[in-house]
Amino acid sequence: MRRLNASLIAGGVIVGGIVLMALVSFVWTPYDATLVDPASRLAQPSWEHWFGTDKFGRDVLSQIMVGSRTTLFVGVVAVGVAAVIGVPLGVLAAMVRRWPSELIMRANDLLLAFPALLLAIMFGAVFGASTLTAMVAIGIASVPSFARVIRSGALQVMRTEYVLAARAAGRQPLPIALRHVLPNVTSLITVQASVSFAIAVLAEAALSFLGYGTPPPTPSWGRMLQESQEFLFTAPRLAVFPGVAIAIAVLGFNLLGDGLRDRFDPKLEDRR
Amino acid sequence: MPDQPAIVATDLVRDFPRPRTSLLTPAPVVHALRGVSLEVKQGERFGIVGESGCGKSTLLRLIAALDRPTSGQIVVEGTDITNLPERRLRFLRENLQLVFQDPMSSLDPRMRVRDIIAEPLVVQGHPASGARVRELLDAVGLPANAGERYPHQFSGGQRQRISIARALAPRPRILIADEPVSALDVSVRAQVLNLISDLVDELDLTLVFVSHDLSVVKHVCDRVAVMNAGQIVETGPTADVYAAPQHAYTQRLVSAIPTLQRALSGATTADLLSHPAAPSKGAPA
Amino acid sequence: MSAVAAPDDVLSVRGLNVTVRDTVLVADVDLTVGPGERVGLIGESGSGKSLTALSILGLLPDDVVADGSIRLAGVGPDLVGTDEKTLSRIRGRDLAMVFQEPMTALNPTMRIGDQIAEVMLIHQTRSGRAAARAAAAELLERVQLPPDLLRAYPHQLSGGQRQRVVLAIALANDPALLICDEPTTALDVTVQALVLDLIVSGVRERSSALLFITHDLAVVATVCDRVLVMYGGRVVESGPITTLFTTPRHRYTQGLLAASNLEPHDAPTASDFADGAYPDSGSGDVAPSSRTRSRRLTTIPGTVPAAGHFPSGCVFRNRCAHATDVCATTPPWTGTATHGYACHHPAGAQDA
Amino acid sequence: MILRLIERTAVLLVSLAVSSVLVFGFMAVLPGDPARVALGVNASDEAVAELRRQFGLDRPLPVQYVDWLGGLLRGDLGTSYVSKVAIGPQVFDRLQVTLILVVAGMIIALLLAAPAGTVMAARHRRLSGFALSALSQVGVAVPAFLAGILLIMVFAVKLGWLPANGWTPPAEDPGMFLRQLVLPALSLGLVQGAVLTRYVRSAVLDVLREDYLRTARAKGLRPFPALWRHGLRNAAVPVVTVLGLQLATLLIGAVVVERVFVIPGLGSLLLDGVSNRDLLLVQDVVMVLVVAVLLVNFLVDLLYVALDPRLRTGAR
Repeated sequence: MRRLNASLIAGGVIVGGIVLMALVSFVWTPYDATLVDPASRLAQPSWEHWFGTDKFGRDVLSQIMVGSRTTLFVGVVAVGVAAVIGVPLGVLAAMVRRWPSELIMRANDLLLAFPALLLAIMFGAVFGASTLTAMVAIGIASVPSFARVIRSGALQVMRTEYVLAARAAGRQPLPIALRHVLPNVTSLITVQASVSFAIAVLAEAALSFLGYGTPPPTPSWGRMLQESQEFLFTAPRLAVFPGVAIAIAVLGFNLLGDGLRDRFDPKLEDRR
Repeated sequence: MPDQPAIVATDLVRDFPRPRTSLLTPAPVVHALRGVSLEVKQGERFGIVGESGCGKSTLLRLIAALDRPTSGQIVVEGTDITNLPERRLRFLRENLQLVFQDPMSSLDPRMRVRDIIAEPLVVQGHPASGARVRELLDAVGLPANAGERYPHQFSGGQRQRISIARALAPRPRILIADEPVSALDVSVRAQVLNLISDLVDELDLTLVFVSHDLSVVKHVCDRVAVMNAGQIVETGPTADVYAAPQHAYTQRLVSAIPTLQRALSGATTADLLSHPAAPSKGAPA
Repeated sequence: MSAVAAPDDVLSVRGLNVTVRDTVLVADVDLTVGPGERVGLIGESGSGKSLTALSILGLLPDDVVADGSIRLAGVGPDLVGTDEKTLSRIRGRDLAMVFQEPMTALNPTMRIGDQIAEVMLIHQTRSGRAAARAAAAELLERVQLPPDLLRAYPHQLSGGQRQRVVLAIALANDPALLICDEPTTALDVTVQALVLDLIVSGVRERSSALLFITHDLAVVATVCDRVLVMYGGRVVESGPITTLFTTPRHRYTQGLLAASNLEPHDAPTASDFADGAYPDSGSGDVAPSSRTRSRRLTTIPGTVPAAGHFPSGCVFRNRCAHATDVCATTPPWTGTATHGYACHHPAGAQDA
Repeated sequence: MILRLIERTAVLLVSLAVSSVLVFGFMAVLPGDPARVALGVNASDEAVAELRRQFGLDRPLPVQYVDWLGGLLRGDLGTSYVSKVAIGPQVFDRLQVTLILVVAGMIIALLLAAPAGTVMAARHRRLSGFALSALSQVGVAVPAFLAGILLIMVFAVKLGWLPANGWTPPAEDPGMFLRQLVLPALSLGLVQGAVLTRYVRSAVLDVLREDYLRTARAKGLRPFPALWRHGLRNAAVPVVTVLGLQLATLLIGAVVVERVFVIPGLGSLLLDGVSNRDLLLVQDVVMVLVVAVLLVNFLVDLLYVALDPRLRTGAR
């Protein structure tokens, strides 16, 4: 369509690259990511260890590769949770009468007062920190933005004359939601999923950094960063590699979201 | 019963509550309709004319049972639909169909044209055969392969044809057209007006045609109701209402319509504001 | 197109082209407006009439480019290619515009009075804030709005009232030329009547010239002295209102007049079409019964192509029943600068 | 307008009430016994029972809730089950630190975002706009704690200009306070600034497309004055909404930055509470954070009304 959409391509390439890296890590990594090798602690990058090794002598590249699985897994589950709750909520809020809709959105707003980090820490305090609590907490915290975006899109659809025509033909609310509203907000869902994914990656990294995310020994970019902190003066590269990995992943999903938005909404095309 | 009227509305009132603006005064109410009564005969071409906010869209929604009146009664083909639940409105959903104003918003952009046209059939459990869709496409002057395409591949006029095909799918007896040509270019408007006229004749439909443009209504309809501020101020044969409006509002409306004939015989903008007793008064103010 | 503009023309546009990337939206438009003259520009969607207006004002969207020549009396340089600084001194003072959509044309967070006064303060046509405010009140009165609206915000006004405020802003500095782009299309017919009358009396009082853009033939006939018909980015015919609307020469003008004629078919303009010169091929109508025969309108077959998809040569030839091979070449302009047409097979000629 | 104020206040109060129930319910009902949690699995039943009695945990939950809420309203946050110290003073000390950090971060973010976003929008078709836009995308992708680590690496480790971490109260040593504030405030501000820049850009782009801006140009205003006089206030309306949400994010985001820079803020108190299994402390800190977020949203709503006359005066 029209012009080359640079954001979409760049975002797609980055996200595709990360997914590929995660897939490859299942069948091959340079070393076992959890293999402790006291002989080569804090090794400089070299032909044997491209990104060097950490304080236990684990290969940093292998950890980054396996860590991408954690990142993607947490992102997929969190976005899944947010979409599964947020999308129906948003569509419902757009289709019901004024006051139930108002109630849904107020509850939604209230949830905004509990950001992902806070929820995850609360969950961690109560259930103990784990990947699962992190994912669920990030997912729930992402519900409000999903519901909000989908509601405003669904409201627009509900105001169209084709929905009026469908009602005049005798369509019931549920089929209208499924046949007309959902297909016309899919673009919004995709964009929001992409943006939420970026936020989930950030939140997972922050949680692991604090020790409330993925517990050891499963590699995680956020925890790698946290472990690197004591070597900031001696081996700063330990912070650089996972840091860059996080930033690139977030950048990729954000660009993908922007690109998709431009693609779906030609009006906004020149916003880049 | 061939003699029973197609639509009878009695004393329709529809109020919309607005959000409160003050603690001391009660929540304001918009009186969209303030007691509207009308009767549309079988096979008639009935026009409703009025400016924005006069309540004509609200009236249409009530007739199509897409909204409920605050009070009053609507009878369609002898059945009181005023408080019928949706599940008992099947006869209405088959016999009364609508064509809307905005060719951009009236077709679901995610559906193929054939699915759009077949939707009313599918909803009512009729077999939505390809043959019927092709027949409908043909009736509105679109090629058979149009069914495979999506709405954005059509021009405004063609989209209105698709809308009309969808409305005709369940073989309705009443067609309600809400400003069907207002968004179209003049050269395309004539085509769509012809199409509606021809189909109404061919299929023996009752037509309710709503427009802000009295000239168009005059061309299409036998009888017209003029609406203003939620009420019908005047009803009568279109030619009479146009030539000799009785109500002050209708007089103002008729005189405000610029026409080529009047302009070419010397009417100025000042004449649009004067009353129609002397339609071509000549000298500029 | 060898016409020479009269030296005292307020506006003189020569060979205007407007393009976006590789698509030509307006081609070779010539247009003059004399002092105090009211000129109409009519056309359907995609005809390029609004772009022509925006070119004159120098407010085309970013990637849309105009070339040719646009001159305004009393202003030195050609408006095409002039720097923003010079243009901004002309806009709002010598050249003013009323846009189509009154609901969004005013700043929602600024009071009406400030918005009217601003245009006088920018160009320093009133000495100081107080004088500008007093003038704003007076301008409001001229468009029949009460002075207490000065303190109101736009959302408190109806569409018609807002359009009158926009008109007051446009007329504030007594411009030499007022351009109105579909100023009443978004308004109800009774409101339209008032706004049209205010526009006409406004320009008449100031002896300003008016360029009035619309798709509505009846409106243009009521408001203007002279009219240009645009189709597919070109001026296809121009002339005095009465002549052009009673004896159109271009086949498009002829078709447009017939299609918009909702009166019973005894009007003179339609007689040309009664013989079925326009087979209504595109509309696929069912056979008309005797009852509707009187109701049938004459139509132009097909639809207006999207921008950039008009045929080469005569832009109307793919919808024209009279088109022949020669129409593949661009028809030359026949007549004078203010009265003529561009058609190989004009109506009223022998072969019609 | 008064009605709106009353409505907003009512929404605030209901939200506060509901969220207090949520926080209390979540901490009190789900995990089981806070006394057991505080003392650990190996504690004797007698010790647990004693603790329960001491802190009134043997009372019915609604009573405990009302007691807790009443305390909150009086500014009394109760006594820690673990350290047996009053929680209130700690929380308010730490809150001050976090607020200083967040406000400093927000000021940096605003100073960065308002001009950068506007320039990006005004020049979005030129190279300079594109370059700024790309830069802001990268900024958005960097989490605050990573920015913190990078800033430490450059300014503390490599250049040695500023301390790598620590916190000194302003009353004690204003110079040191400022020196230690720079890097954490920057790491919060730069990242939030990048996010905010995107919103400012899109709000200004929206405004640039508005008809009234074309009207302003048609009056004879040149592009920049037109945007300045007619655009900025209108663009501010959507940006203010985001600002509210951002402040909320920033309050929580400060938790991580406090960890990076070893700052004794509310975040580190919360984390300490969690690791010490001090459930009442966690409950209090969470509630204080939620109250702060709700208050910010309330203020944003009022700011809205000040910015947009459509919300002040009813339609005709």
